Amino acid sequence: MKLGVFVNDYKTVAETVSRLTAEKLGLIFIQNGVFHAAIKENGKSSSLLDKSANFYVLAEDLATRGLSDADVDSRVKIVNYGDVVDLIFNEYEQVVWI
Amino acid sequence: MKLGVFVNDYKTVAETVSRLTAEKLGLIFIQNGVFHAAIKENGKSSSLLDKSANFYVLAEDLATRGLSDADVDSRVKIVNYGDVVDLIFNEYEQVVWI
Amino acid sequence: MGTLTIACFASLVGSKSLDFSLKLAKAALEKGHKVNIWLSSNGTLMGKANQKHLKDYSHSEKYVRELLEKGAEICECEACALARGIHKPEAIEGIKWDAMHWYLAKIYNSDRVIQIGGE
Amino acid sequence: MGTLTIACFASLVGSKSLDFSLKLAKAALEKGHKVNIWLSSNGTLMGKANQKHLKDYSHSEKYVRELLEKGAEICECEACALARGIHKPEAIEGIKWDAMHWYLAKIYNSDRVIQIGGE
Amino acid sequence: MSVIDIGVVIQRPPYKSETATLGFTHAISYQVVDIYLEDGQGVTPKVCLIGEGVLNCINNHKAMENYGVTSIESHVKNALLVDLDIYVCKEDLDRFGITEGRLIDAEDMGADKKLQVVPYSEIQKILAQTKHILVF
Amino acid sequence: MSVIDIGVVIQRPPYKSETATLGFTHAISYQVVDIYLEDGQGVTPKVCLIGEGVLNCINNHKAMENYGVTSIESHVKNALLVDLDIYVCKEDLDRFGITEGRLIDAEDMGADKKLQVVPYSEIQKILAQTKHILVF
Repeated sequence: MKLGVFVNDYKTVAETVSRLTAEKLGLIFIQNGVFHAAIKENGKSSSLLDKSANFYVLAEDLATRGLSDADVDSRVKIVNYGDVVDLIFNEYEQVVWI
Repeated sequence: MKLGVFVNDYKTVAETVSRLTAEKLGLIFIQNGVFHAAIKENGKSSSLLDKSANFYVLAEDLATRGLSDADVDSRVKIVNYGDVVDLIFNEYEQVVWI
Repeated sequence: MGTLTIACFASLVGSKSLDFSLKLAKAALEKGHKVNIWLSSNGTLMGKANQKHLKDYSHSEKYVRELLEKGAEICECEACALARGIHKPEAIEGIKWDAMHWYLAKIYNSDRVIQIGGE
Repeated sequence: MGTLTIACFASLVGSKSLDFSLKLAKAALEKGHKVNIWLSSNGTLMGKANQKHLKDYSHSEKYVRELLEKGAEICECEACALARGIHKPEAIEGIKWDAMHWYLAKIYNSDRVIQIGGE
Repeated sequence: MSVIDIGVVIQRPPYKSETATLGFTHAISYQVVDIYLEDGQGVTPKVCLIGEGVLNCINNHKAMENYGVTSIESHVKNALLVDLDIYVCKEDLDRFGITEGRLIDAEDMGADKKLQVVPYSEIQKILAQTKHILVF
Repeated sequence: MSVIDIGVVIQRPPYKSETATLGFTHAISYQVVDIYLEDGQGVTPKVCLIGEGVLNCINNHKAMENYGVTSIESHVKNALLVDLDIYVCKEDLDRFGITEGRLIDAEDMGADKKLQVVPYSEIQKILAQTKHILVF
């Protein structure tokens, strides 16, 4: 299973996403999901980044919220819409929005 | 402060509601908030019921979900819409929806 | 008897929050209270006449007309409605169109206010 | 090149999820993929023509017309639209009206599907 | 020319939003999808209830009486009547203390299928074998 | 003939929904409420950002560039320009690691007011003194 997951919110989605597993898993942080990539809560990165997965964050949704590349955890790759299309078609087979 | 709180969802609202305090606090469980009154998670009642507050649950929203009076925790009073109006006007001064 | 102002930001079809608002309004009117309703965000969909009543969906038009008859004042946010392509001539007759300060003024003159979010 | 079907259940005004759907659709079309869009729930508001573009609100009409020109197939759920008081003659020209099996059939013929929820 | 499986995951609780309802109605519509497909083609939804989604399957809903809308219980029964597989996460049922006796069934309507209570690991296996997954 | 305080609590994060935006615009509209009130009457919103709501006040939003909509940053600045008190929960800022240097201000536009970072207990006291509370 090659599963791409659009993580679109911050606090409300963590439980569902934390249960997911797949042979190949990709978390794409968009909308308020970008805070998982850019905010350390109580000094700790989001626990989602501890998953065995590839991580991506949408540049536009970072900038919209006043966040910059420097805020992004080093495990997360910054992508644009064109990159997202390529991820969907080339890297993952099933894609879900959570 | 006499604060009435409409708790309208289940898992997503617990953090916000747990922080609330008031001299007189009332939690009115409606919509999916009714699960706080009627479901024991891992055998334990909702932690919201441990707050120092008065608890109410809307009968219609219980019945809509297949829950009955027998499911409701003994600390929670079952009310109808008319009762809710009276609570708003007679028991609480500020009313919020969370 | 008091005055209750209810704001609702949720759409009727797709959410039971607007149903709740309407039922609460009706119960308050029946107890002799005065009721104002402010519709904002997707709540402005309620002002759209000619909703088709399908069994899978909540239906407001009849309910709203009943509240108006019982004396409720209902107002929807003009900007929110226009942004959704809802224009005044399409609205249910008797629903006012105004801006946020209408709501704030009603709050000033209310004994109780309950604002129902859209999420 | 592949086929991408995007379903969107969120309303444009009031949510950035439909903005996301439209931007993703555009990016996919520009890379030569075929795109289908299924609008359900409050997403059916997108089919309402004559949206006023206010600075505080997302605006879809122009964007949608551009996607249609680039060859995207867009269909909205007739029942969801009617329940909201949106009737076929009000819809943006070129948007299809159909039921859920249209979406399932597009899923059958798609390489990738992304369903974007309304909450 | 073949039939594909799709996953229909319902993770939202009932009624506050229409999300869960739309999950069931979208799944049920598989019955008429052949209108738009060729002979031998088809779509088979595998409905999976996880997390708060399992709260949809407590029986005895009074939604028509209280809200004038078709209950989710009716949608579940219809789904069973049209032979859909509906899997309910055992761990989540246990967590919320929902016993099997309280689950919706459609025996009275003559359905052969029942809700299938299975561990989360089983749901993961089922989803891994689908071509696409829709999350409600 | 008096002015009442109302609490405007913003607890949702920015942009995914319009909730936070509507909190600020509703508060700002206090400026023209006198159209519908009598002389001497008025409404003073006390804007309180708590929980994920504090994520709204990181500066340098690019919402107009990316989405063609007025940024929440502009709304915050406008709110400060019209002399609204905006209280931001210190514990939540600390929890999310947002330092004071990253907070929106409207000094460049000549505002006298700044965002006021205060403990949660202070926000509770402020809200207790309002007549009504609107939660966004």
